[in-house]
Amino acid sequence: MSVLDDLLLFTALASVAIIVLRRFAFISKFSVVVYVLATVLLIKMSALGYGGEAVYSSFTVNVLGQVLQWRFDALSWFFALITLVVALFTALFMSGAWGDKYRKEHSKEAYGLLQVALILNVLSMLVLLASGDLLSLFIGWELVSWASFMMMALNPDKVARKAAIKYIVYAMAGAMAILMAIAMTYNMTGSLDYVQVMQGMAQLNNSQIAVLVSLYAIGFGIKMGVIPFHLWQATAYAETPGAGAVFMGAISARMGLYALILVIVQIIGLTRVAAIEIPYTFLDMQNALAWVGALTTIIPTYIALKQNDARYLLAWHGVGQGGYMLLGVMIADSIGTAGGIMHVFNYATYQAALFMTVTAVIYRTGTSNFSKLGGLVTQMPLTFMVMVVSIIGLAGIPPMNGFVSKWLIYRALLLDGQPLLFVAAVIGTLGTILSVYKLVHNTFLGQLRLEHQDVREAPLSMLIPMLGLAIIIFATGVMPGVVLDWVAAAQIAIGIAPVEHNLGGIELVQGGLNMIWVTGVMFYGFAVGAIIFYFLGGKSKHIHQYDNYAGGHFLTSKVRYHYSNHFYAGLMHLIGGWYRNIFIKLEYALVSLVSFMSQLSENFYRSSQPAMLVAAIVMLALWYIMSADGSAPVLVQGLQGGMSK
Amino acid sequence: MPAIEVVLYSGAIGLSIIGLTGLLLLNNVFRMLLALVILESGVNLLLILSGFRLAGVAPVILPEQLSNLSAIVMNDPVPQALVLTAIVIGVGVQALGLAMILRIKAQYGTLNMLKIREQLEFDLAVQSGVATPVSAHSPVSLASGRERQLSNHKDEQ
Amino acid sequence: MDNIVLLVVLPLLAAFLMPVVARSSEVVARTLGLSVLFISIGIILNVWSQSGQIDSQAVSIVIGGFLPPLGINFYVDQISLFFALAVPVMVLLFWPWHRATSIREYSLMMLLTASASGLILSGDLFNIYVFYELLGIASYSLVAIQGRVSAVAASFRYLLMGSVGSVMMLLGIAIIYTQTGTLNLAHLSLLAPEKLNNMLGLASFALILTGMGVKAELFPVNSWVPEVYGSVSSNLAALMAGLLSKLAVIVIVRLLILLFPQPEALQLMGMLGILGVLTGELVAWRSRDFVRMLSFSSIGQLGLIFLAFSIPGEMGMMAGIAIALHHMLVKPALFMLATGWRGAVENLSGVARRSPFVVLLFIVLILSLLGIPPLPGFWAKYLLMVGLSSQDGFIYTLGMIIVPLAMVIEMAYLFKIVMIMYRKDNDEPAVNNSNIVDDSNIVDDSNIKVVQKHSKWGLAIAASVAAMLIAIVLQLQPASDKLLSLANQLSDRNYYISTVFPQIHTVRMQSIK
Amino acid sequence: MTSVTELLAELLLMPFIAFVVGLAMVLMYRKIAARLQRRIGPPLLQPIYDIVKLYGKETQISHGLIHDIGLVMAVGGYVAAEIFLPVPGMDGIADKGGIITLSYVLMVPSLGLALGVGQCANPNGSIGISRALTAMLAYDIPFIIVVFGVATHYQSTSLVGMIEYQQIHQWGIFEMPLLAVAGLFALQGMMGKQPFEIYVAPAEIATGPMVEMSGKYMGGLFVMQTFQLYTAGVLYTSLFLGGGANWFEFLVKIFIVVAIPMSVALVFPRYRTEDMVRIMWKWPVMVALIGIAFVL
Repeated sequence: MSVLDDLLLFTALASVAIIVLRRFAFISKFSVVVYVLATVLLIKMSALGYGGEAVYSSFTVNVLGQVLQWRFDALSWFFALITLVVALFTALFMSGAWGDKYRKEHSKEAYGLLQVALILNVLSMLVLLASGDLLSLFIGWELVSWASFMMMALNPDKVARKAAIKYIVYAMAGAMAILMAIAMTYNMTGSLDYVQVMQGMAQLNNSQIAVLVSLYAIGFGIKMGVIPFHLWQATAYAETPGAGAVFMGAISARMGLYALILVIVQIIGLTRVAAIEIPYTFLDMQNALAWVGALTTIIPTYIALKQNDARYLLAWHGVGQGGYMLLGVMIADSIGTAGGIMHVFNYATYQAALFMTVTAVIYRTGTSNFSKLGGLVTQMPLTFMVMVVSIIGLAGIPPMNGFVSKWLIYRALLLDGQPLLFVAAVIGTLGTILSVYKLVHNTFLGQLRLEHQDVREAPLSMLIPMLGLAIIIFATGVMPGVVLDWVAAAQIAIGIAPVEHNLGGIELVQGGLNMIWVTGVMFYGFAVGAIIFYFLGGKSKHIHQYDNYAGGHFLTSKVRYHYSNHFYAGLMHLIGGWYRNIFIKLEYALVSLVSFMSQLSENFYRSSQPAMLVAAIVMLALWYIMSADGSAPVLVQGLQGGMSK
Repeated sequence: MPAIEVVLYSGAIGLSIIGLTGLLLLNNVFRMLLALVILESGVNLLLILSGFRLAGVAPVILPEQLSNLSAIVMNDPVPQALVLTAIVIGVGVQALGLAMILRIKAQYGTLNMLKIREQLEFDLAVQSGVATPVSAHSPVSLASGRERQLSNHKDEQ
Repeated sequence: MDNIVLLVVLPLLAAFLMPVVARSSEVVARTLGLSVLFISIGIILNVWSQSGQIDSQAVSIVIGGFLPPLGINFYVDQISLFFALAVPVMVLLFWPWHRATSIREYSLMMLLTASASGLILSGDLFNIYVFYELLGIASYSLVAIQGRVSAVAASFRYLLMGSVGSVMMLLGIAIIYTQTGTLNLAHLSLLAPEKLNNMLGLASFALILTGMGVKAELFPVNSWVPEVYGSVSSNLAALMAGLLSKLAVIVIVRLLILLFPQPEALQLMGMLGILGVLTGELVAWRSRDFVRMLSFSSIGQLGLIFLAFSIPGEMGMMAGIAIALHHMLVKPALFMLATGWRGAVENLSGVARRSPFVVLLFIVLILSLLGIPPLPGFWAKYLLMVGLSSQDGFIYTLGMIIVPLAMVIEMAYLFKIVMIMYRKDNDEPAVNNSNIVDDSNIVDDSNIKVVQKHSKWGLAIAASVAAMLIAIVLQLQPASDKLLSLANQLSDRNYYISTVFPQIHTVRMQSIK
Repeated sequence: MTSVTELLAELLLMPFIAFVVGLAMVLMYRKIAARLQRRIGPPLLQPIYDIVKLYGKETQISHGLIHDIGLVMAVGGYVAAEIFLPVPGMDGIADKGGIITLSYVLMVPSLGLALGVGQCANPNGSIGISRALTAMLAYDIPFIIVVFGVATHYQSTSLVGMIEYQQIHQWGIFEMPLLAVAGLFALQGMMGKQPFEIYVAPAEIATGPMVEMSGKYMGGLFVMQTFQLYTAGVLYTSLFLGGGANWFEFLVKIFIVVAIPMSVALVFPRYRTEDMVRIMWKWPVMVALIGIAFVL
């Protein structure tokens, strides 16, 4: 029994236990303990994070001539760590007040099912991460898809249900693309074992690689929600019940990135991908994928800008941030890949924290609609603080961790000489800044609504995980070396030169980054600013939140006095016309096409005269036979010969 | 090929074509059944002909013929057996079909294949609750001609 | 071993005896039918247990004392024995218990059993034709006997199509006979590479495919499927979709392997399979009625099977058998669930709360149908995909593209139902369901009730199928070995020939002409 | 390696120098404005008087903690930025950041101001912030393209490295004239000068971020403005004008750099937000992209 066996077995048993015990009140505490123990088991494998040997599971299955096996390497360990930590925080978050309210509002069963969905998601993700060959990868992949579907389907709302079904259709399409690719891989390389496939890839020609890469990229890309498969994700994640959204938003879609790194970077190898020229463009395939990543950062981010609901805004950002990861990985040098992989960790922390803050706001106010919020900072200061920390991370502004990974990506793009991609990434970041400000402004700043006067700070059980995550965001921002260690180990595992780093960041001859210094200087600056502000000049007078004036008139609190609707009016004047819902229309067109084909087929079945069909098939067969090699005369002769015998 | 064989073959093929054409073009179910009968006859004839020898005798070997077996031209018995079975089965199926036609005529009041199909589809839709049953009092345009049939249908129940 | 023949004889006898006996004693007649089925099962189990070598050694049973190719024979190998077992078992499972009035139906069921067993065991084309026709008559009548006039109309359309099909099949057999002068499969198989490996052989295959394809729900001779399944009881639909279609497929595949070595034959079948998958799944996607959806999904699945069998080599054979067996398990189970869920899918709103267990069962079944790992359906689909991708050629590439698309469409409509089942906001059926006729009262047209309850028997079948699926997952390795040996035996021509003609080298094959 | 005392000196001195120089720039701006409008202009110490006056005001309305913290962030962010900007003789810490870090540190003041103004709960302030952020989106894109071109050209993201390169070879403005022009354009927006000062909107105080800023809050913003001018000047000088070998050269350069946008600003009216975005995304971006094509 290896530690990996322990981990998988433990999680599987825990899933069973949680399924059985789901209706009991202690289930929330129980699940927290489960995730703690699972994390401990994972930490027992922590040698992986520092360049240790891969851990193999002793459990294998022989089926149809394939040996299914499971193993953990540094990359899997890194992703598993994120998964378990996020799951732990989610479980903590839902164990207290939030869970009680959810139980009351829905039912014990509903809460139990949420716990079940969470553990099943974790289990399936671990199985996916542990996969040791393409077939077990596919099995894990499908398990993850369906576990996610279960999580999404827990919300009985109509919108949520529609989103869930849309998700699962997309996921199925992706899975089918992967299955196609796996079948082709098997026939081309004669094996599905990673090592043997890797060797087999060397013998393939470029067009074969191109087909494989496109299919894998489509399959994994759908899960990541990259352009043009981004439509399902935001609604599905946003509509997942509160704590579920924390988990889903933070890590679920990243499984796509894991598989993509594993298959396209590690197994196929980016040098092969880069060797494929795409006809009629100046791009090679690697660049094309990088561009997909870049577009994924831009388009969903600007869709997020238009959202009027905090959950949707965050979920759309989730889609957009996935683009950075893809972009980073596709730069294919050690810095860019490090940035892409590290962004998974950073993103998971701040996205989880952000969803938690929004869930806390919903918990207290009952809504996440921007038009119905505002001014909550006085009521929920700690939640606000967590949100600010997280949005600084999300926007990629120092000193939070999001900056480090983005810096790495920018730096790699600079070194690589990719101006347009660089600009695209920056456009994405700027859009992020705009929309996160909208998020924090419309929720916490501005005028407090009258009905929210009695709102209190989020309960402690929700605050603790939120603050914990905020601390992680800041700490890994100041000391990115901690995460970069793991990232470097993962890079070795996928066959890329590890990034040269130290505790504070990376050292480069042509301009490095030392976050400890950056943070130090920034806080020094703030200190100077604070001295200038607090110790100079007269004492300021704090006035009540409602003490406002407009055009010389003092206002009462009853007057709505909060600028939240159509927030970026000026910008929208200009770019509003660019939102053409092209992808929605494309999707609709596709559905219409299927519908049209379906009607066509239905008409065939409906209007068919039996004899006509038989005649048709006979004629078809005869025509086919005759046209096969132009042997109509042969047929006639054969008939005559046969008859005259 | 002797002239008589040509005639026979053309007859068989002609019958098949008549049958197939009838099945394709006719709408009356009874006529369709008849066309099927003709088609079957054509094919059966074709089958018989495949084992037919112009100067052949019945495939029975008499003791006196044992000496010069190769000199005798015999008709092939296997196709005949096959056709015999086919005819029997064909008759059975045709009888079954005829019985069904009677029942259909009694219930739907029509022998037109298109109308039967339309009514069948409608019935299935009504049974499954996808379509609403047409009331005898609904406007003719809505019922699109089914109204009469349906009321017949109801009356018979 | 020789009492395998009883599998055909006893039910046939019972079929004719039952109406006669029923005149004196109905109870005896009823027990007669059931006991024959039990005896059949007993015989096969006996054969299976006695001759453990059936796994490795097929047997040819000569009937009437004449040796093939002159005499007729039954060919018993793993797959035919399996199907011969499946016939009485499934007939028993879907026995029309509730229709106490009709001894005729029992008799027809026996006829169906006899002809189905005969079809799968027969070793010559002539008997295959005869049993196929008998099977046709039995099934037309069974459909027509369902009571409602819509069933009669559907049955008539089925009959018309089936008869034209069998005429075509007869024509195909005639061509083969003129070319080779024999109808024994083993003998034909010996002669085929020489005499049937031409355009004429291909034409005869096309004709036979058309004829058999009617039962096998082959595109485009399958337009009867939705009408018939929609108008008959779920039991019969389950039997037809689950068993009869597979029987026809297996016979077609056997003929294909033994008689038609042309790659064009495979391609023709593959093309029709692809069209079947595509049209079936597309129409199912638009269907608003549960049974109709299942019917079209069945057409799609049969298309998959044809496509799988059209892949040359062992992989295709394995894929075909796997999908066929899997569908044979799952589709009847789904039809059994349809006993309580007939009618518009909109009416299923909120059933998940009323019967969560059944819905869970349904989800397991459709997940396997869709091929979600690690359920057995996935392995079948995996084999299909690997097989398809191993072949060059337009049809296989097209299949490679169409099959995943069809799966996505299938997923979409199946899960649309699941979501409707879990709907909470609208527990009232959206569509007027006063027209839904319960299965159990199907005899009387006027007896219209709103009953949405599953028969316990049907639920038990569905549950045991789901349990079997999970058991297969736990026993993947033995299952895949078994599949491999089935495929090997089915695809080996020489093995067939040497089984029927053990003295192949000594006996001089003399042509009748 | 810099010693501790040097570091301390840098930390203390650099912001202070920036403040003093920035004050002078403010004075210069007002003098230029006065000259153009045929006035005499304010006396030498007027900028410092203004700040002292504002700090000394009696009415200082705070709308809450975030209002204060926002201002601290705004000023503090610039203070940090000054330390990352190399000046003659003091570039020990500048090495730790680099141009990318600096561009992002420069967003901190905007964010701080935005948070502070948001807390004021005045929709006019929020409108101003929405415009300010939009403006940032507008000028940052050409700016970042310029940064990219420059960094690619010098093969470094370190400002210190860039200056060294220029002092050895040639000034960036001669090697990359197009990028320099685009950079100047972006600078105009970055400084919030006409025609790109819609978000400040000094003419209609009711719709700017400053609407709720009184007393030392306004004073803080004045301080911030001095830093802003200084930052813009030094940044551009470092990128294109070879920094400064000595303080005299350095100061001359940064004053000239700042004087150009100021002079431009005084003869232009104001663009609407969307017009600003449009013009920023059109001309400077185009010029910068052509410039990059030359660099690559």
